Amino acid sequence: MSLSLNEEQMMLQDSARGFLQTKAPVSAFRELRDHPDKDGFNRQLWADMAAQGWAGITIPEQFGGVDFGYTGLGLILEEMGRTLTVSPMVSTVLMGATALNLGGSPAQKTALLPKIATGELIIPLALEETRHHNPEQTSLRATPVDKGYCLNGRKVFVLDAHVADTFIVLARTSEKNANCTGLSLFLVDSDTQGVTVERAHMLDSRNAGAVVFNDVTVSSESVVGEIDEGQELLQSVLDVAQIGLSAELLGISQQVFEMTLSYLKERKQFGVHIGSFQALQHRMAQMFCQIELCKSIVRRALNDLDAGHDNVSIVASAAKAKLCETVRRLTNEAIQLHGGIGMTDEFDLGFYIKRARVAQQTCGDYNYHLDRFARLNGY
Amino acid sequence: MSLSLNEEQMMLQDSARGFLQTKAPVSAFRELRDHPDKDGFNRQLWADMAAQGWAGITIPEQFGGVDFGYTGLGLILEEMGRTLTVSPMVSTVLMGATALNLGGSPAQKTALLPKIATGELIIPLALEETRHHNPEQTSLRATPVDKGYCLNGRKVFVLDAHVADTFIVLARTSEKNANCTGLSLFLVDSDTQGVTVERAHMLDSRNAGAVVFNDVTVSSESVVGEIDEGQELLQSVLDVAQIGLSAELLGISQQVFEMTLSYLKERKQFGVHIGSFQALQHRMAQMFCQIELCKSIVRRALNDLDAGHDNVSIVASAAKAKLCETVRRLTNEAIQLHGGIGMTDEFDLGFYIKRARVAQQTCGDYNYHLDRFARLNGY
Amino acid sequence: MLELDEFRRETRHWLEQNCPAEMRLPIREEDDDCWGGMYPTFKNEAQELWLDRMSERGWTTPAWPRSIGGGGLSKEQSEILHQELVRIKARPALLSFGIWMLGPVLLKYGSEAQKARFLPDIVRGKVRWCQGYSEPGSGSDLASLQTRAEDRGDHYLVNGSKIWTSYGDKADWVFCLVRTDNAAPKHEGISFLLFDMKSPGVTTKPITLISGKSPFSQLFFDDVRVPKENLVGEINRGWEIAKYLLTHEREMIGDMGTQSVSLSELAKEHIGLRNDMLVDPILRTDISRFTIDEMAFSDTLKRAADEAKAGQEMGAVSSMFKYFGTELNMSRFELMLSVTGNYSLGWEGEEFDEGNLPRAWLRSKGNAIEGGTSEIQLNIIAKRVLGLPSE
Amino acid sequence: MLELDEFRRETRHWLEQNCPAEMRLPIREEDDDCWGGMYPTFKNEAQELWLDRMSERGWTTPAWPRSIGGGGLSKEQSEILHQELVRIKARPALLSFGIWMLGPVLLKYGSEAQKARFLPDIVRGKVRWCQGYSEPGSGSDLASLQTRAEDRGDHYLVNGSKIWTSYGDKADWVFCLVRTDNAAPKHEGISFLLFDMKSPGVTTKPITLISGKSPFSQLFFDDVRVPKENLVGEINRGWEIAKYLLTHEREMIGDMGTQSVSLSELAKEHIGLRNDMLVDPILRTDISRFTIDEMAFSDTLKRAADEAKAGQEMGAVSSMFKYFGTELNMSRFELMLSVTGNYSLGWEGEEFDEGNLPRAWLRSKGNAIEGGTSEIQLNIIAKRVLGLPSE
Repeated sequence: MSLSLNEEQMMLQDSARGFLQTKAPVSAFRELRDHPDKDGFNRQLWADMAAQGWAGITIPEQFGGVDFGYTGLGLILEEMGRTLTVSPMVSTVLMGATALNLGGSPAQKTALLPKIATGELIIPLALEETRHHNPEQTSLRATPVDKGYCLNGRKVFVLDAHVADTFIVLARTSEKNANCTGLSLFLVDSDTQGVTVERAHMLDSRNAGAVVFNDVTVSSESVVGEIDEGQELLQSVLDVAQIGLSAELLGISQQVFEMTLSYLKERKQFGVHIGSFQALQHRMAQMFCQIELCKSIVRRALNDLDAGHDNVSIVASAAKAKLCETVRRLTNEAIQLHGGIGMTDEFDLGFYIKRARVAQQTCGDYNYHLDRFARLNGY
Repeated sequence: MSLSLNEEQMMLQDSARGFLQTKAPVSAFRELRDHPDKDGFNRQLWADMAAQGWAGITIPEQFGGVDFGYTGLGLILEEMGRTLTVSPMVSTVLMGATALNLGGSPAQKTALLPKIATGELIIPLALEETRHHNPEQTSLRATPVDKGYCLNGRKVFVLDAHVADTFIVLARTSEKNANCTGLSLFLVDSDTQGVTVERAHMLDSRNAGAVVFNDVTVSSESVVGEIDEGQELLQSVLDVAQIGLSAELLGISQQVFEMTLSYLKERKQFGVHIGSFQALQHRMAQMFCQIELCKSIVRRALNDLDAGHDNVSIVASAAKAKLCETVRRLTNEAIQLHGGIGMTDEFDLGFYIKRARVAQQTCGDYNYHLDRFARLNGY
Repeated sequence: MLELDEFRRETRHWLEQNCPAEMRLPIREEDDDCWGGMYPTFKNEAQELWLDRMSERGWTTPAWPRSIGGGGLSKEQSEILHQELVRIKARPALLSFGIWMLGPVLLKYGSEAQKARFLPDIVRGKVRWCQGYSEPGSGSDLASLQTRAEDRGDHYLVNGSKIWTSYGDKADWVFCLVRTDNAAPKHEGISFLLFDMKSPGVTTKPITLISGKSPFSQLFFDDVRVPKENLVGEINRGWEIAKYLLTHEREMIGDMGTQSVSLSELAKEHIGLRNDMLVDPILRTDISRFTIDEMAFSDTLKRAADEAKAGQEMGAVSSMFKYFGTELNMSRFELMLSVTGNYSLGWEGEEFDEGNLPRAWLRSKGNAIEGGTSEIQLNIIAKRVLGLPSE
Repeated sequence: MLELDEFRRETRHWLEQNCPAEMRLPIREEDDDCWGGMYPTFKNEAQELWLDRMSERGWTTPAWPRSIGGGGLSKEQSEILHQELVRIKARPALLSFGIWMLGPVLLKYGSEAQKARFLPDIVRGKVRWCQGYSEPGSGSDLASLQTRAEDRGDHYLVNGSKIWTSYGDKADWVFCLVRTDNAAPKHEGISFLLFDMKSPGVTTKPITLISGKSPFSQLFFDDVRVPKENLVGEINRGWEIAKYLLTHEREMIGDMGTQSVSLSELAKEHIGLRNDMLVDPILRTDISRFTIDEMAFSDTLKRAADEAKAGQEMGAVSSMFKYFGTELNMSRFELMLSVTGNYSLGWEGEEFDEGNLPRAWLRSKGNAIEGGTSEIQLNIIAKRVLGLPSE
């Protein structure tokens, strides 16, 4: 499989870039941040994005999607990183739809995937419980009751929590032992009795929140995948999530780099353009190389997903770690090279740093993935 | 206690520098390397150094030393790092004498310390058994026999092995348990029956070798410190060793930095001095800061030794780690900034890199000490 | 020595009698700080009392001469006073750019009349000063400043704008670098002026940072009339004063590197141990590396002080401290974020302590810019200390 | 497609018939490499036979035209030949700077007479070439070269010295940059000459590196007479050829970053695991970081190739690859030393494999210098790709 884009993919990239820069530029994000409403995202914009086929980009045609593959999804996320577009794309398309695609029963797929594809259904994963990503330590309990399960516990950092229609909830259904991981995934509608959502205000001004499950009863049909065997499905979903987030971080990295490059070419000090200082040139050249490496590893990871390779966990952690490392260096350097103006809220640079930080942390940060990479490689 | 040098210490520093640059400059080292003899160091020079009081610098006056303290020893080692002077200073004064000073019986001190102070006795530690510093895993066995012990095993990377008069050998005397570490230190003369020395040719052209102990019998009076309780004494000796090696690495760092700085001021390319390139200036300025930090931590560690502080293990590992990190960066940068000439054997730079590498590795490398630092701090 | 012991005893006694109990509690909120000024807002009586008592003795400025209200203490006595204040955990009686920045300038460059007029009010916190240095567009090239002061016979007419002025909206007076000769080389046409922020034509606009609200303002000067007697030092020789102040500022900012929350303790609490090692091995390594650098840096501060005492100068100390101190501070915040994980992503709400940590992290990014960028410090070290050429 | 399949079948068959078994064993020692030359030393018959058979078909230079003895293969066919050679683990029949460097230059810039005279001998390994580029004192500023070639009517008289010439002491001929116009701007007075190393006035001196013996020599030219027909391209236009060759060289050196001993396997063996993790947690992290970079770099090589095929140029590929490939190679050796610990300190003796590892580590330090320093590559990226100004 080639690591260059084919014609169809290049067309998608162009059209995504055109769409976002017209309909959802950074100024739209600023507007949203400065005038927060109850939704925290633009429903009309999301409907337009769905109409472009983006909400169903990875969903098979039989379930109403366009089945364009992960590379397509990655290209859209990359462009959204450039414009900081707020939408349920990460929570619902990258994660929710992937969980159903990979683990849903035929009935679940038939019921839910078409609604995702039209943009009607917001369906995030409710995963985290503590300050550090660690799904294996899940303690939210689902205990068997008559014809179903009863959930008790609290999830934090749930993306799009307060606008979600349905949650895919990670729960402990038995103790971990040699034969099973003891984890399971459940579909829980947000209006089910006992579900309470607490909206949180995050660094990147996006939607997230805590969800409390208090004696929440769901039917046996709500289980996604096998009971007690949720870990493997979850890891596959998370691998896709890592790679998608890496694509978004790639978009952020490129945008931040280009902003800095332009600034270095415009800004004069001591009578010359600051971009003529060799110390700054070398730093920019090194960052350029890093971005090229990032492009390649993200492209390759998306390729591997599309090809259904089985080593994808290793590549997913490699990509996330590499992108976290690069975007951190890049955003720090970008502020430093911009000087005072980069520190002001009037200038857009701060938005990228904030969004990058949240995306870095989502589903495991640099340290988590570097450690996981070693673990998966057996050392 | 002040971190600046007092007048006595400054005088020692000046006189050490003068002595070494006259009697043992780098050219002497080159001569020794190019015309290796059976000793591998200059006995006359060593006698002269002893006559300066250096061999007894930390030895109490009652045992024939000058009792100048660890700061004095550090200053000499630093200057020796600048000139790459080969002598038994590290093996015998920094390590052997320290072991006897801290753990020797009155009889052992009376018998051996005066001979060290005069330069007559070469007495290295025989410590390592594998490729990585790990005294706790010692497997050379000393088993009790009539009125003494019988040693069997092999030590590697023993400094000055083939010219040693006596070894201080780390041996396992019982299994490690809650009450004891099971390690002990023994004095073993090199001409004892069953001792075989294999000289090795090292990267830094200094003396080291393997020592095989084959049914070597020693008396009970040969135990240094308490039987089975050697670990604590050993750690104190190693703390001193780390700090002394850090001082030597500091001398190397400064010399390498100064050589590079001179080169940048002399060498012209593209019609200008290469030292005028801003990218190189910033790298030099950063390294300058690192060297200042190194000076401080070495000075402080020596101070703490002289003051008898009890947190000295933490400082010792901190100093060794910091110096290893800095000297590695510095030597790599020095070659890069010198260009091709730095790669040639004709130029002295390579000697410093090689010696630095060995000193970094001796008694635990960067990784070992960074890990130990965390361990000692309880995390 | 006996005299100093006596001084310590007396000082300790006086502080115990005069420092109100409330002024020995840790500083919790912004308004726990006392900045004085013409229209001061004291949080409570104790704050006002503490300022009055300390400034009456001149101990807000212990080393300044008695003649202008200072404490007139020797270096050793000042050090003892400092130690005794630390001992009882006393809050500073007064924070003031007048004390930190303008005072040293006036003592060195001011006329007798200026000293008599301005210094006593600084000592007593009666006038709050701000600094007019950077301009939009000047950045690291401070000497390229464009704010003009035209000679109009009995006064200067000032036009232009200053940026990054801390508490510009709360200050009574400003000390300010202005261009008084457009034809001269850029370093030779700069002068140092003082003027009242209530002068007609002065306006301020607050600056919001990526971390949220900030103490910074932009100042605008539109035909501001400044009496000629308010010129400090010689006309067109203000750059010398500016350099003097910059060195001073660098040292203050560089000091930030030595804060003392233990990262390893924080990590143990948030991340936990397994087999006595932090569960996150990468963080464990990063914390060790950072802590060693922090040790080496604080040893260097101490060594510099000890060597200065012994007459052995290190050279470019302030640039090195500014550069490395801010690097350390920024690393510390990066590590704090790693340690606290998702918690550090909260921006508002009690649950997240109103985003204090990520805000401080974002704010720290400015450290290597303000007070002379890291690049400027490295240039200074390369040129002044290492003597590298600038062809 | 059918044609290519047929070619593959035939090639495979021919190789199986013609590649001697000894030539399929891994290369162990220096003299397992075959460099040909006028006075060749073959280690064994198989080596000579293999060279003869391959060069007869022109397969030492598969893509060169048949007219001068090359293989005349298409790009696809060359690729297939390469794959089939890899499949049977065949050793290269011939190593040659003639093939890698001079050949492409002559094919592009040489006269018909020069092609006919020199290329067939290169294909067959009959003449061994070396390169005369760098000079003592020229360093990164290659165009500042001082070796002069004076026009003496029917010949040039060459005086000067070249350094860092690989196998200069073993070569039959040299291709060489010389200054033919002292008055012109430095890039415009350079020419490209070929001459016989046996010409009177040519001497060589081996260079010892910090890693020990090296293939490098310094060449000295003392009144060497070179016939005018040995000028390649136009007089004073040699810099264009030099740049062409440098790009070529960068790509070759950059490739080194993708070697494939697994560091983690080596570390497991030398350091061991505890709870399934490497006992040294810092090394574990460093290896992960390195391995990810290595993955990303090899993905980038592949992407560059794929994009080039698809007509999407990346820009300054060769500088990026040279820079990053050598960084990776140097990091790899640093890690190898950490993994092997004290073992890596041995310099001689069987026990230490004669110091192969530390010697290779030291040798790797030169990677970021030779073939254009890392600084030069970063300059190129900054200027040519990023378009940053050079005021």
